[in-house]
Amino acid sequence: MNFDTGHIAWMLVASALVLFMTPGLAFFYGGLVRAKNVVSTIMYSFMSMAVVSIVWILWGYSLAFGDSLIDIGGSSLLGDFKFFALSNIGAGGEGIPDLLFVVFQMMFAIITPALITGAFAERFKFSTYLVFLVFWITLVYAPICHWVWQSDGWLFKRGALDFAGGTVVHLNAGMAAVAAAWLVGKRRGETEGLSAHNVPFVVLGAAILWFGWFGFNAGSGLSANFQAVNAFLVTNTAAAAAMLTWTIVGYLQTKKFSAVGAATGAVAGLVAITPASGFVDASGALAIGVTVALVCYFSAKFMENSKLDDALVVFGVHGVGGLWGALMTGVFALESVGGTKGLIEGNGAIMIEQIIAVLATGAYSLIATLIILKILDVIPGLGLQVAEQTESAGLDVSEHGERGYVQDVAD
Amino acid sequence: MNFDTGHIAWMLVASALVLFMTPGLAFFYGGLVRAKNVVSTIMYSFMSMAVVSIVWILWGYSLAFGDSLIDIGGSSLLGDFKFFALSNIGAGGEGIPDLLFVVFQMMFAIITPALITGAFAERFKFSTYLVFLVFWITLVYAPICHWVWQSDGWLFKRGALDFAGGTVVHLNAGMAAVAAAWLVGKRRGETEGLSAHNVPFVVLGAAILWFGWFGFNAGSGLSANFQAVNAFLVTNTAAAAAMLTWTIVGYLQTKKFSAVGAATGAVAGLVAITPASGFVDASGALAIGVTVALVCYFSAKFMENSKLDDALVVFGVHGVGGLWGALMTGVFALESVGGTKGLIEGNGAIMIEQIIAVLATGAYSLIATLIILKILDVIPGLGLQVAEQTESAGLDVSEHGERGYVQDVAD
Amino acid sequence: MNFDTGHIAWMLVASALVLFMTPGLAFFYGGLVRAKNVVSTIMYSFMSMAVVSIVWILWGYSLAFGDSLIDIGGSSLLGDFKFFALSNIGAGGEGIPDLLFVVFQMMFAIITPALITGAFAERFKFSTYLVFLVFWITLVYAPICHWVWQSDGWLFKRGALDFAGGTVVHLNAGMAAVAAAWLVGKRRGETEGLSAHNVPFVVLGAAILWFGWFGFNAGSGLSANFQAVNAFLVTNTAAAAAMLTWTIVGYLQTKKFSAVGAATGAVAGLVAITPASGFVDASGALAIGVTVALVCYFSAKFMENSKLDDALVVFGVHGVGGLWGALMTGVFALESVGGTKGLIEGNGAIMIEQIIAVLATGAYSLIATLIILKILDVIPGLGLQVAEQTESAGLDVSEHGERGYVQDVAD
Amino acid sequence: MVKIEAVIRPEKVNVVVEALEKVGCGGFHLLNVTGRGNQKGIEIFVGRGTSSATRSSLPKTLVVTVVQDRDKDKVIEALIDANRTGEEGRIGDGKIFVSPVSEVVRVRTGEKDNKAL
Amino acid sequence: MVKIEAVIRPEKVNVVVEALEKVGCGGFHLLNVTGRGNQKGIEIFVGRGTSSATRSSLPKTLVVTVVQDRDKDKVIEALIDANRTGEEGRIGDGKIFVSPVSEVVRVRTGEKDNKAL
Amino acid sequence: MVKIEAVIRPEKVNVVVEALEKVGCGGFHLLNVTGRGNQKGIEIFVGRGTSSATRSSLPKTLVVTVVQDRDKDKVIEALIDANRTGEEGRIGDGKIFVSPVSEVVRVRTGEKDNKAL
Ligand SMILES: Nc1ncnc2c1ncn2[C@@H]1O[C@H](COP(=O)(O)OP(=O)(O)O)[C@@H](O)[C@H]1O
Ligand SMILES: Nc1ncnc2c1ncn2[C@@H]1O[C@H](COP(=O)(O)OP(=O)(O)O)[C@@H](O)[C@H]1O
Ligand SMILES: Nc1ncnc2c1ncn2[C@@H]1O[C@H](COP(=O)(O)OP(=O)(O)O)[C@@H](O)[C@H]1O
Repeated sequence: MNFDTGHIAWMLVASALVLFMTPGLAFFYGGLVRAKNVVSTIMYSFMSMAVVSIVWILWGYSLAFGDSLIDIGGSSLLGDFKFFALSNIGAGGEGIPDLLFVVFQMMFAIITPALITGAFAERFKFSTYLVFLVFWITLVYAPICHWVWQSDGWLFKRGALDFAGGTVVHLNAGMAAVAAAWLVGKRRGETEGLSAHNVPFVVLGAAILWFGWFGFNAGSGLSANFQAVNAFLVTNTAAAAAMLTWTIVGYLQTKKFSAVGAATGAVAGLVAITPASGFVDASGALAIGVTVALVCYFSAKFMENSKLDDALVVFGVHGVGGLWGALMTGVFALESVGGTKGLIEGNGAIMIEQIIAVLATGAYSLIATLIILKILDVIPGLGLQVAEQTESAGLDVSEHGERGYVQDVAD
Repeated sequence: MNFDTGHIAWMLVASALVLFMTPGLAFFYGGLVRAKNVVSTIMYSFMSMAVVSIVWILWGYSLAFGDSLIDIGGSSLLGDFKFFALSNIGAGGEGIPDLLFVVFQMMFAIITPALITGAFAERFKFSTYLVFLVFWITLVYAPICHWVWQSDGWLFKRGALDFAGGTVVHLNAGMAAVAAAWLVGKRRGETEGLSAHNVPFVVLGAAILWFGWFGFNAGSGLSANFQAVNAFLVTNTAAAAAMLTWTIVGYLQTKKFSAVGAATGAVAGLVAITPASGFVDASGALAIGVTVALVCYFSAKFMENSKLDDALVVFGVHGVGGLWGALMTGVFALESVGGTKGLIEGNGAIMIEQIIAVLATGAYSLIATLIILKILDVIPGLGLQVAEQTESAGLDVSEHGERGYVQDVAD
Repeated sequence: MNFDTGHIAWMLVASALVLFMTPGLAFFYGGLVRAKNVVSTIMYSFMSMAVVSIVWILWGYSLAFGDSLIDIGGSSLLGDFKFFALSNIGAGGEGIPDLLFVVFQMMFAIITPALITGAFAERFKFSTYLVFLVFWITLVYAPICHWVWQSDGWLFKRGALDFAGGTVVHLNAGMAAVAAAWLVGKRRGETEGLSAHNVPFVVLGAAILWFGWFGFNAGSGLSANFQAVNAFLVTNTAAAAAMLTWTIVGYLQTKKFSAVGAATGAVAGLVAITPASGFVDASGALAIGVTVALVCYFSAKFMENSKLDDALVVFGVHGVGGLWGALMTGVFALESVGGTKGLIEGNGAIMIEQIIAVLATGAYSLIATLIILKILDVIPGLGLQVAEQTESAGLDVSEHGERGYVQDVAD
Repeated sequence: MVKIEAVIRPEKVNVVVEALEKVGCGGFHLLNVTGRGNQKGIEIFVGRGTSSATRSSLPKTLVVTVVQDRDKDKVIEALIDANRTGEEGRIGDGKIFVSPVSEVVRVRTGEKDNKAL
Repeated sequence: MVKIEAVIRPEKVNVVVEALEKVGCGGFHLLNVTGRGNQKGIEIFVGRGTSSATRSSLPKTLVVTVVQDRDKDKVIEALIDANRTGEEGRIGDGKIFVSPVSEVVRVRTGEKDNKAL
Repeated sequence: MVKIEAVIRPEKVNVVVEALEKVGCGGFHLLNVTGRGNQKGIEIFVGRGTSSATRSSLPKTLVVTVVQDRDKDKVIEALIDANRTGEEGRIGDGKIFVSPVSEVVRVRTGEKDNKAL
């Protein structure tokens, strides 16, 4: 027990910041949908705070960070129940209390499934969603988290780099989004030509995400030290570069400066820098920010005409952005920053690890999410998509008994 | 003068977080009222930041944390004027500067009267409210704060547990709300069937409250240490458990998942864990969260049909929740966490103290608030409820000369 | 390399807080304009986060804090390119890493031009604005920052006091606002009788600004120490005093309690305390808060009838408030707080320095901004004011291809 | 058949709706409008709470109901009763406009005219 | 000329707009209203998700188009087609009101009546 | 009595209100509508700023005033004057519809018809 009050102070704040990202996401997504689904969309994110907080301290943390439950040749696939209901976590720790690590990691587990909800917004049954949250954290998030971040985890052991969650959080959510959009099915009625119902909310959400992301990335070293400062800077730099790139590319293509585009660009930059934030410097961040904006912009454009109704482009932004970030981490990693050389410093081997990590986590997330949803779909009383009337009247009224906005008068 | 920069860093942030809760409350309450009163409702909370900040540094802090002015057998009832206008507060302190304690406590004094405003929303005269703020902080908040948190205070001396303000803040506000709703009278016109005019604002407010509450509770130990980490965790756990419970109970009763209900549940959980956050562990927090949601849900339901027009259910959430939290602190306190055994560890005596604290603070708050309001009611030029026309046109236009939302066109 | 984790923790948070102020400003300004320009107004602030973040790390920081490039008798007018693209900034530093200073200062550079945008809101061409941002940071902000805060800077050497940016940020933005309002020209059509289209957004913005301002001022000492605590307290005190004063004066004049007025008062108080926050105590803050509210209130009132269409009263609040704050810093500085005596402690000389600083920075900002804008006006393809049709349809639709709010139905 | 349109105070909506139902008029719709008549406008702040202007128009609600000719008078009476403030009435109590309707169709059934009401 | 006003379900707006254009009616405007008819109201929470009330009125959209007399019937038919739910229709499918218009002016050109449509 | 309804550009509201008052028409109400005529729609982004669609309808304002028959022409003229853009007019300048009103009642006093205007 050798605590540093400065580290504790920073990690308390970082945890609060990451928690705050989830309502930020609720507004980012909530602003993008039609007004009749704003409450529903916000609730998807908001409820993750309730459900995942409980699952995490009961068994989620243990599955993710416990000792090896399933072991293949010294590499672990899943944690055991050592920390079930926070047992065996005392008041000890190095630098910060172990309990603070539990808390910080909890905030990551909360936001990840919330990210997925953009894919099935405006049509997913809320009761099923509550059940989905429990299973998804247990069967998808916790294992992948274990692979990548637990010292026994098989990807961690191979040496894959993921500082703050490019694969664990973003690629994972992005692939789960594909599974969800696919199985849930398209929104009924005309969905072309829809635009964000509340642009200020979109920007508010993006701003809160940006603000909270400092905790996400600069907290991932668990210390108030130089690496945290660097992570803070590269986070801001990539967000800025991607936002600017997206805005300009959008302008070149449409002659307009879309605020939704700018916000999306910023988020794409934040996604891509996430795995890299402990390994690259500001020039790497610039490169990552500019390229991810290009890659995601054209992904998003391409997805518009796709058959998959990924309503809020979760795959296009978090899937593709997480993938790109994971690969670019391998490219731009600097020994002087995070202790590992990247491709530009001549270490080609790291790229293999990054590719393996991307393939393994992406495929697992896709398949496991498909299976979970398929099962939920056939369980009587559950099912994925709401009834047609519910959907056309808006989920707010039908599922939540509320209307987002009520005027006083002729109402 | 033996400062720890880590403690200072954390407490600066905690103070900022608690200050931020008050605008959070403004949005929570502001979203719940009718659109024609949104500015008025927001202003009640927002102005507390202006008025109480000044009162606190002039005399509020001194009355709350000064040496004993009124003393009964070694137990103090009120602070003296030793710290009037911050005199006698130098640059000293243990761990953190004494001045930082003044600041941190100020933020609590700001939000407490703002909580009350939910009871008389949509009808209380704003000019009277400004006067009320000054008297209430002076005559109600400062004394109760002194009893519970000053080392000479009579409840503190008896050993009552209130880590972050279950009695001082929430029960106090809840009982004052009863007094206010009663004396101000009901809103005129039909008030049944009213629903929140802006659900996103309600969630935004609740999210900011949750975020800020980490400062509220985890800051109340004044240190960046293990106790702060534990307080952080139990705060989050109780909020999550209560939110989930409220949502599910609401669903069982109505077949809908109310977002306003979820937000209210979260706040109820936060209220109840407040006094306990330095004394219980996560399992206590789970128990407190689940039970407070049940208790407050049915209180809120019961209050709907009550004669008291407690417009935004302040008594039901903060009064009942604060009471429940104070009692449960006595039940679930663990020696290993906060140094005091609770009922479950066999210490029945603590329950007596908790009950005394609840009765004393609740009764004093109720009676003193009644007296203050009665006097303000009869002073010529003041008075409590606005004129009928003012009320029916909405307080925004009549009292504030503003409309919350103005469309560009036919307006 | 002698880092203190507490200082680092605080400065990481302070940086995040200051960054968060810019979206806060976006909402403060966004709520004040007409609904048809809300996206445009928000985008002006939001895009500064993208553009200035990049400019700052490439050359802005170096021009501001590099060694002397232009030197007159040992006093420097501009930094050199030593830190171009963050070269020569290693992992060193005293207390905090030098890189963290780069980050913290970046956040100031982001918000300053965003402040200006209130002057030309509802009519400034967005493409020109992007170019303007680059030039203004390079040619106006960086030099003034160098003069006042770099140890070689000529105003710093003379001994002018500006703790957190009264001249560098606020007076600078306020004078640039005059230049911009003047050159861009008035909004077309009727602009009298316009009122804020979304008062809750105005309050939300002001609240975020207040919250973030704790980082702005209490972070400007770069340490988690007593001075930071004092800066935190005086910041809150001045904001509260100014908000209360503005509200009461407004009430005396109009018999209404304007929420927009309260928010503006709070901002005026925050502006004025900015330069003083490391030098005065709470009584100085009270005096500054009360007086700046009076001064700015009547400036704002006076500006209403002025020929200059400073749409959101940037000069009235930031220009006048920054000026007043800079002068009052000289008046109320206490040796015991910041090491420098002010006028009330008999040091008249400091007033001379404050006046020189105000005149020099104000005049330079006005003239340099005029020149930049004049050039941008005549460059083919750029130009300052949008076409009349664009303006009357609203900039949201015309420049950004978006509408702030879209209802589902007859839309 | 006639269309009866009444401009009323927004705060009266519930009372009016009840009055209409009591008099047997179960079909109507409501709109938010802003209007001006003898009652001019409301004072709203402009600037920063530093001065106020009388905005041109007041928020009003428009109640629209199409009724059979023979119900016209009792509906108008009900509307007057529900909207007049006090004995004397106050400026801004509203106005009622009646105009002819030549055809009504119920989409669901295709029923026409009086049957569709 | 006649004015055709149809109260429709908000979610039908796009379908109705297409139907109108198909039938050659290129001029119309739309309004948000709330209404009540046989279909009474929607359940909305009051309080804190603890109980719900049937709000008095439903969100509806009003489509207004002024057409030449000879186009009246085909427009009405198009509106019925676009709005009837299923074979049987459902309560709340809406109503159509037709009323006379005596004059139309196109502001741009000053053209009048049928030419202005 | 006649009802004059004009679909105008929202940005013209103030000008129109002034024009109406100048011509002695002190009673009217305004509504937000969206409409389509020769002027089709506005380009608005869909997706993430990656492509735009022409939304079906444009925001317009509907001005409604009921006037005595003899005032009809001067009100129409005033509306044309206030709304025509430039010499030639521009697409989207709006349209005016006139229809008969059979009865007017002032709620406050019970006054009828021309007296109630
Ligand atoms: N001639 C009119 N045409 C259309 N609407 C009108 C007319 N006159 C009044 N109104 C509407 O009726 C409302 C009430 O009218 P007002 O003249 O203020 O009432 P009162 O007759 O009681 O003084 C006005 O706000 C306006 O919306
Ligand atoms: N007499 C009426 N006058 C005005 N609007 C009406 C009238 N009757 C119905 N409406 C409008 O039409 C909508 C549909 O009417 P409703 O009676 O529910 O349909 P249905 O005839 O299919 O049962 C209502 O919500 C209301 O807005
Ligand atoms: N036949 C109509 N019925 C109802 N509203 C109409 C009709 N024609 C046009 N409008 C309304 O008038 C507005 C202006 O019409 P538009 O044809 O664009 O003008 P212009 O005749 O100057 O080209 C439209 O946006 C629509 O709201």
